[in-house]
Amino acid sequence: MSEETPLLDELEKGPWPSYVKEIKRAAKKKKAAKDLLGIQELSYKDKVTHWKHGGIVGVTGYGSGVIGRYCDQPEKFPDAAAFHTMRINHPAGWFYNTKSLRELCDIWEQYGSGMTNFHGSTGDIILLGTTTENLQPCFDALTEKGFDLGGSGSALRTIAGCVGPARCEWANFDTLNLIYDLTLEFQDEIHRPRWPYKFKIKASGCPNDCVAAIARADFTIIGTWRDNLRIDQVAVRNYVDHGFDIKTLVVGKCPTEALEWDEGSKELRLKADDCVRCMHCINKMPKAIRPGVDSGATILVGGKAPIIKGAYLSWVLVPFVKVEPPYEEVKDLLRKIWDWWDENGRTRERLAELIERIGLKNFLKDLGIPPVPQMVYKPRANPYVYF
Amino acid sequence: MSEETPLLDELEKGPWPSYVKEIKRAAKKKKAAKDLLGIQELSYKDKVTHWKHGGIVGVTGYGSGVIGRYCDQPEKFPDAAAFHTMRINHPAGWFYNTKSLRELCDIWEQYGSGMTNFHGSTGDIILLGTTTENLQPCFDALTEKGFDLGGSGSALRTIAGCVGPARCEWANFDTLNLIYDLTLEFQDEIHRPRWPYKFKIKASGCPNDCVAAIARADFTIIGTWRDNLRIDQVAVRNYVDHGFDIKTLVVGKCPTEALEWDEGSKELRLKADDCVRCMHCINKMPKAIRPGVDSGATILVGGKAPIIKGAYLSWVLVPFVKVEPPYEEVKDLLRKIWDWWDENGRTRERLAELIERIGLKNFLKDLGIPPVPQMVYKPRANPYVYF
Amino acid sequence: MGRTDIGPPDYREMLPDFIKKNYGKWRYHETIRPGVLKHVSETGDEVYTVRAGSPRLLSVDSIRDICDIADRYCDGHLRFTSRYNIEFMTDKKANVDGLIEDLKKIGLPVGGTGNSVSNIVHTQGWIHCHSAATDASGIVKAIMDEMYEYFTSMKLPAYVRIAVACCINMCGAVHCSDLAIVGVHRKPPKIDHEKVLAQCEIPTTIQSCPTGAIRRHPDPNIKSVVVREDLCMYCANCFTVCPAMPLADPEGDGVAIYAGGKVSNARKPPMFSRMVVPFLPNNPPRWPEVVDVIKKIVDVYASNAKRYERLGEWIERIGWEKFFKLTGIPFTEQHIDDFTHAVETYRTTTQFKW
Amino acid sequence: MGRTDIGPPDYREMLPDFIKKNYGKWRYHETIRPGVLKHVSETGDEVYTVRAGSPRLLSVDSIRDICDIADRYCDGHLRFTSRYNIEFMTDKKANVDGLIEDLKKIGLPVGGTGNSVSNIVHTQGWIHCHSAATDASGIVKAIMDEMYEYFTSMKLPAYVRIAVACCINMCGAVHCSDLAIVGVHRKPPKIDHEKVLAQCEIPTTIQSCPTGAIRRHPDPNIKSVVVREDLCMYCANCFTVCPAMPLADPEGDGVAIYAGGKVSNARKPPMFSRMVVPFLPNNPPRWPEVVDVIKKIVDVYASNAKRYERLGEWIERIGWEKFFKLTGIPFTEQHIDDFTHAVETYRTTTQFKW
Amino acid sequence: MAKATLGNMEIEIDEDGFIQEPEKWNQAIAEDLAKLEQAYPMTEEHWKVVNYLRDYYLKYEIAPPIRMLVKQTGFDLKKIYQLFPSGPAKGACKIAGLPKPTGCV
Amino acid sequence: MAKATLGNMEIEIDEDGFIQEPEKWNQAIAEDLAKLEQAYPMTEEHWKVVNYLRDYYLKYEIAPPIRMLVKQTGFDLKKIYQLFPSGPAKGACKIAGLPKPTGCV
Ligand code: SRM
Ligand code: SRM
Ligand code: SRM
Ligand code: SRM
Ligand code: SF4
Ligand code: SF4
Ligand code: SF4
Ligand code: SF4
Ligand code: SF4
Ligand code: SF4
Ligand code: SF4
Ligand code: SF4
Repeated sequence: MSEETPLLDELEKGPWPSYVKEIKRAAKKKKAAKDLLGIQELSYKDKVTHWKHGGIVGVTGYGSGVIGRYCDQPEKFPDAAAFHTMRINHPAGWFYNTKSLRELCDIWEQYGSGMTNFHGSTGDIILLGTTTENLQPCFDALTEKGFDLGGSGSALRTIAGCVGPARCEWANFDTLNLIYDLTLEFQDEIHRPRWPYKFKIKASGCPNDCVAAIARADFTIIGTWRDNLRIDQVAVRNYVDHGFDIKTLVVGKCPTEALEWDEGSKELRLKADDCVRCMHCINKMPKAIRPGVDSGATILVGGKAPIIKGAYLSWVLVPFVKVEPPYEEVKDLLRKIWDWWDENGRTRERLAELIERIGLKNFLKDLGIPPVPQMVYKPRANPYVYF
Repeated sequence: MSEETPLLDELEKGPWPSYVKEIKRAAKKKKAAKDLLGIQELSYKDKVTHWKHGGIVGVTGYGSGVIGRYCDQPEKFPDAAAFHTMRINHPAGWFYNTKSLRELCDIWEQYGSGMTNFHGSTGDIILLGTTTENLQPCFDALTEKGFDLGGSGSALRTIAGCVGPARCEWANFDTLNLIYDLTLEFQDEIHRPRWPYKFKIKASGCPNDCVAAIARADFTIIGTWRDNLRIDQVAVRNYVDHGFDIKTLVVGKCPTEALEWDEGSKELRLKADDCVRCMHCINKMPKAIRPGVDSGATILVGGKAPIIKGAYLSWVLVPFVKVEPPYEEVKDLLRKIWDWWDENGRTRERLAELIERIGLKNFLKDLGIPPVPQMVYKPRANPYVYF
Repeated sequence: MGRTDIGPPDYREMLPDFIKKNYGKWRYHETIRPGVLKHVSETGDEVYTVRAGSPRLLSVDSIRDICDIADRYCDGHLRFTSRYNIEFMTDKKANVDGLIEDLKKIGLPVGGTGNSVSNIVHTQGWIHCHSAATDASGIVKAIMDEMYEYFTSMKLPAYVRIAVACCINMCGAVHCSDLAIVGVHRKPPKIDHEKVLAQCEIPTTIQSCPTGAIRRHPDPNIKSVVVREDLCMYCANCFTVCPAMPLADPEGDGVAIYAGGKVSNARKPPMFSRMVVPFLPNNPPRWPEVVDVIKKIVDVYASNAKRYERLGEWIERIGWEKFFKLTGIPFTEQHIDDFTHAVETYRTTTQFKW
Repeated sequence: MGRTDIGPPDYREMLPDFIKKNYGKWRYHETIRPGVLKHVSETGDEVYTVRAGSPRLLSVDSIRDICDIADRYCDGHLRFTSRYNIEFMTDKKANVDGLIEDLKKIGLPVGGTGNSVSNIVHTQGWIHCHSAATDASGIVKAIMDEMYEYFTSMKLPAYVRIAVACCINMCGAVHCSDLAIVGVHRKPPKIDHEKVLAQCEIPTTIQSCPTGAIRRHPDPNIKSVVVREDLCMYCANCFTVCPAMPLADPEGDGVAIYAGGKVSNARKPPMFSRMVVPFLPNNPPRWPEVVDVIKKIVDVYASNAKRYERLGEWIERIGWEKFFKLTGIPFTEQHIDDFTHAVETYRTTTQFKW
Repeated sequence: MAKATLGNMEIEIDEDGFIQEPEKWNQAIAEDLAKLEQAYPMTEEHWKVVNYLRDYYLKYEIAPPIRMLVKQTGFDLKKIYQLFPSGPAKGACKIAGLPKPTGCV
Repeated sequence: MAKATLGNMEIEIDEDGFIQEPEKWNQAIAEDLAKLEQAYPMTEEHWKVVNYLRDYYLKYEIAPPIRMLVKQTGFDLKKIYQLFPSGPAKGACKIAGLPKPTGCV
């Protein structure tokens, strides 16, 4: 094959770090990466993908964790003819020590293309491109160093959470510990697909939702608090004295008009009942306003991308739950939901779609969860009611 | 039958005028009204209706205008065994002279039960309760005095409009003239059902929509203007000087923040581009603020009650149209819509349901109306696009 | 055979002269007291309108009484409003007091303007309709007796529009009212198999069901239909097209209450009303449970909403969870939508009140 | 065979000591310059985080370079963010400048904090996916080259989050981004009837179609399916379950652009992104048409929105009609929804701008 | 249920005169019904409409939409009202022995 | 397309070793496939799973959900992985001659 990549070369220019440079760097050592470059250049020329559909490969004892992939031009690109990816479950919070990272690099240099995604958009470390033969030895080497595969297929997917208490003042529960604990508890569900379709769990420590859990997880855990947010009036005054336009930028932007700025006493007043814990005032005045202390999480369900019935955002299922080890309440709820979904769901029917088909009311009834107005923006408008 | 009506008698008490008293008053002269009273008392006792389903009766040459009705206890209530209603097309704006009204009363005392609805909720005068035999002579007497039947069945229904220019300063077009003109133009469509289902037209002179057109008409005409609303600053100041809290009650309630109150110059400023003509500021300061002068109407389509697919509010089809005699633009559009609906609609499918089924996009294409963002609150979120 | 297709009388013949003269020339209006409007024309003319409540169901004799009053004060003209109220117009301010006096004599209250509870838009009910799951006029009377004070004053934060429909066909357009009472069934249709063939089009009947609950009778010899009762939500749409499938039932029938709708485009766009009470029994003649809920909501609204804030605008601002809390109305599974666009009502945010 | 089900490494082993010590004790933070956060603990400790952009596609050698830097300044620890950025943490303020200097040397820009354009969440594209209607990494690179200044500064009104997905499976969760680029097909699947039986489950294939466009082949001898092309909207869901139905096509494929989504619950609830451009051709290597639209929108937003107003919040405030006017992007029939909840997008009010 | 003598037969009808025993319908019954609906004597044109209605109903179990009736008979609505002054639903359908049109009235 | 010798027959397979000529499938082929999937020698228990998959597929044209497989064979998922270390999809379905499971991976 031609070694020239005039189209891709264009993407070496410009200030943003270039992925083309990365492939070229790997290509120096690994033929598979070199072929990857060639395939990509060909796609840029042809304007179509050159990867074939599907591929079902894996490691012994698991039904998931590897995405099989074959090139449609194996003769031209023999070293990337099989180019499977391995999804490696990341450590909670995506923290690493360099020792582990280097070990990972070494293994991947040995068994794979030397190319990675840090990270995949579910949160896994994606090791990009290896052969069927290398899968098992690579896996064995990885587990040796403490890494395991993440989820794929109709399984529980790798669970992700925000940086939380590790480096954020707003975490209402320990996101890292929770997702690590759940990940260990549900290894079987992650590695051995058994359900109608995929299932995703994500946890954010507060309503800022820094892992976009509400949009991307069937089961969404978002930190919140039950008491009132805490205001340090001295610190508030400090902001104002430094020219911060508190009326426009905070009071005026509170979605429920829960704040009042008393120009006279220079105090920020909270109508506690009206606060919906949106985080805005806290976000903008982190030195002066903090979440409450009776903290826990709201559990929402149903988030997903458009296939088949359209995209869903997760919606409130349990307004408040304490999130503390051993997290039995969360685990029980998960198991109940899985049973229900597995029992009622059609193939490739995500939780949200099933609930929509069968009715939220029936889902609640079957799960034994009492209906509360917090689950909906508003009651029904239509009169089509089952009694 | 027993003449006692202990349950209904309860409804003669209380300050609000009593419909029971009305029936009793009619019952003094008309046996049918007396039986009506008996039937109603029986329903109050049994907690079910005693009217049978349907009934198809009418006058010669018409397919609509009469609702046939039979009692399910004809032996008990022979004088209301047949108890049809006649829908009489009201004069535009529901204005009457007493001469006409008295003539109507005389006719109905002769041929009917002497009970009426002023008015039905579509807008007709409802003459409540007569026999099959009396229909034709009653109709003949009515037309003699200048009254005609309104619509029923799968026909164009009686068209209604707000009081408009007759007694309202905000009418952006002549609602009375328009609906009278359309009513005359479409007599055939009103009297001879021909479509998949009913079709309703309502016209309000401004966005206050005093005939609830947007909720109740397949074709909704609502007055609006294209230039800027007019502010009389002297009159504004007069409101403010009399203690009117213009900032809270007007500026603060403008949905698009289009108004600003300049405390210094005591002027109310309009960001004309941002005004969405909601009427609020005009409503609250009628002496100071008025609609613009380049007036016309927005045409919306699709309003209806819940059967079958759910309730719909009308939505914008034509953002602006001049509404001036001979109203050709409106009439052409109506005819085009009817043709399209008649051609594509299933039985008992209202316009909105058909458009939803076939797609607004296709409706626009077939009608030759270019898409504009004013038709939607927001563009699609899903990626399921036909090209 | 008489004339046909003459259409309604020309409205111009129905207008009093002082309206004709100022037609389209109105400059502004004031509400000089509850129920009395003053419209001022560019010509300088003034017209006074006295608005009177009406039971809508009127005997011809009462109409004649009304005509007498119009003859006395209004040059022999009058009009009705889109909410069944009767408007007496005069260009003489001096007539107003007499008008009100005379209306009182015939039992008609004056009011319904501005921030009041105006007349209730409603429908036939047991007075005339085969479809009715409740009565309309009786409920209206019972509610308006309680709302009387809100009709004759203007002390509410904003308009409160009430509507009653005796079945979910919703002839009263209750789907966009501040407060809506709607008759509902709670039992599936009872099919009279004998009559189906003679009275019903089977395909139409099957197609009429929004939930697909109706099938052909499994026995091909029986030309009729069957209903899957677990799919039936008692909408009665089948009954509308097939008289052999009645649903009315003394125990099953009653009313639901919806709230928070509006029609005007003022401030917020028009909104649908939403369920607040899924079911209350039919309790004629005065439906006390229904009246209580309506009173309760209006009172809580009156004492909590901001000025010029419609019921639905207020609820949207405070949130439905707070509405249920403040009114003490229980939230039930029926409140949760499960029809076509249900998913759009699910709360896809952590923003809510406790 | 190695061990199984050991799960990921314990995160506690991955935390630097100064994080462990202050775990859960953070008091507040400041952004001391673009790309540099300072977190202050209840214990009085301070931690500085330097955030660097990453192309996500990293060679192992580059990871080693990154490790070198972490060893030099960060006690041998680092983390990645939920948007692929790399965070270098140190408890020594003095380290910050050196860190930034060294990152520059290996070509990694510092920024992505606060009111910036952060890194683009994206997917595999032509690098690895059979489903791709466009490439991801190339578009990302082309856009970020243009957005560089917005990445390294914080001068936007609020966060601008961009995502790219190479097909409408939307692995990049573009459906809630401020700006979303998504690969789309525009031609129906080409069915390889020979292969359907061996490669596809026919019932699954039929069921996969959101619009019911797929039927069994009319010839019962041919065990395959046919597609009603007028019903097909090219979603490729059939291809996902049936490899014998590819859709990729150089002319048919390209990208659509969506805007105005958000995920956080701050101020407004999360929102979906909405279509702003239905189709732009694939024009590798730099997709200039796509980059132009993105630039245009960001610029218009930057100069028109209020402070702390996300793109979608801004559009909601000014109205979509004004958005189209300001950006000059044409409104087309494709913008009008016609899927399941389409009717909820119709404008049921007379409130709009000219 | 009331009975009427139509086509020399005792036959059940409802209050509006629609026959309740559809299987008994025949031409003689139709002619007698036509008398009540001012559509007598029945011409070829009358029969064209009635036959179309009847055939359509037997085939599809529903009455045709007016649009179809007009298209298929070639008669416009005015003409149909001339033939059946009480209209297609109350007049022609009744004569053709169809179930009483319901629904939206 | 590649060929393999399975059950003494030349048979087309895809890259993952799934047979592409489903009509040719027989027990010998299955046994040969089982060798490649560490499921050899095939016991009665193996056959129970394979036969269930195959019968289900022939009847419904789809592979059964895992839930059904577990219920109907009486084997829990752990057991199935013991029998077929590469799992029900890659292992058992391949041996049973089903199309390669697709979709969500
Ligand atoms: C007479 C009538 C029109 C007619 O043709 O009959 C009418 C007449 C006027 N309406 Fe209306 N409206 C009339 C039904 C309506 C309706 C329809 C309905 O109630 O079913 C609406 C929509 C209600 C809704 O949104 O659900 C309606 C929404 C308004 C509004 C907007 C109110 C709001 O803030 O939402 C105004 C403006 C205002 O009063 O501030 C208004 C204003 C007016 C004004 C002030 C217009 C004017 O300048 O003359 C008239 C006197 C108002 C008053 O009652 O104080 N009119 N008005 C109707 C009287 C009904 C009645 O007897 O109570
Ligand atoms: C008389 C009236 C109620 C009243 O007391 O005022 C009325 C009475 C009936 N309506 Fe209505 N509708 C009346 C205005 C309405 C309105 C309001 C309007 O027109 O502004 C609506 C809501 C708007 C709409 O059309 O969507 C309305 C929506 C319905 C529906 C549901 C239609 C839908 O598409 O959802 C039905 C059911 C049907 O058509 O089969 C219906 C059906 C009926 C029937 C014919 C019952 C039936 O199922 O066949 C009722 C006859 C009652 C009787 O025996 O007197 N009626 N109906 C109103 C007509 C009076 C008039 O001509 O002035
Ligand atoms: C590091 C990271 C979490 C992680 O576990 O990796 C993170 C970290 C912080 N986020 Fe975040 N957010 C991170 C992804 C997100 C996401 C998810 C995403 O972008 O896909 C969101 C939701 C975005 C959306 O709504 O579409 C997110 C919405 C926020 C918000 C709300 C912004 C808003 O007004 O809508 C805040 C509060 C603020 O900055 O005012 C916030 C605030 C913060 C703070 C200030 C929290 C704290 O006190 O430490 C952190 C530094 C913010 C900064 O970048 O200036 N973080 N944050 C993620 C960095 C991503 C990146 O590299 O750019
Ligand atoms: C690798 C990854 C993209 C990336 O480059 O980061 C990815 C890649 C694929 N996704 Fe995904 N998805 C990836 C995260 C997501 C996400 C984001 C998330 O998990 O937060 C989503 C949206 C959230 C959701 O699940 O709804 C996502 C929604 C989908 C969908 C649509 C699912 C739906 O219900 O709408 C499909 C289609 C399917 O399942 O058949 C899909 C299917 C696929 C497949 C397997 C293609 C297919 O049709 O079979 C892709 C394999 C690509 C390849 O060859 O490498 N992928 N996919 C992400 C996983 C990496 C990781 O493990 O960290
Ligand atoms: S989601 Fe909240 S707790 Fe988690 S990192 Fe973001 S701001 Fe902090
Ligand atoms: S957290 Fe949000 S809702 Fe609560 S007071 Fe602050 S800005 Fe208002
Ligand atoms: S709709 Fe407007 S023009 Fe008509 S009466 Fe009401 S306020 Fe006046
Ligand atoms: S009419 Fe409505 S939108 Fe326009 S300025 Fe007045 S209040 Fe604002
Ligand atoms: S609402 Fe129902 S019951 Fe009442 S009049 Fe209309 S159709 Fe009849
Ligand atoms: S009542 Fe409604 S849901 Fe029940 S069978 Fe009849 S049409 Fe269907
Ligand atoms: S978005 Fe589509 S093309 Fe891109 S990785 Fe996901 S499935 Fe593949
Ligand atoms: S591409 Fe989508 S719409 Fe077209 S046939 Fe396939 S599944 Fe159906």
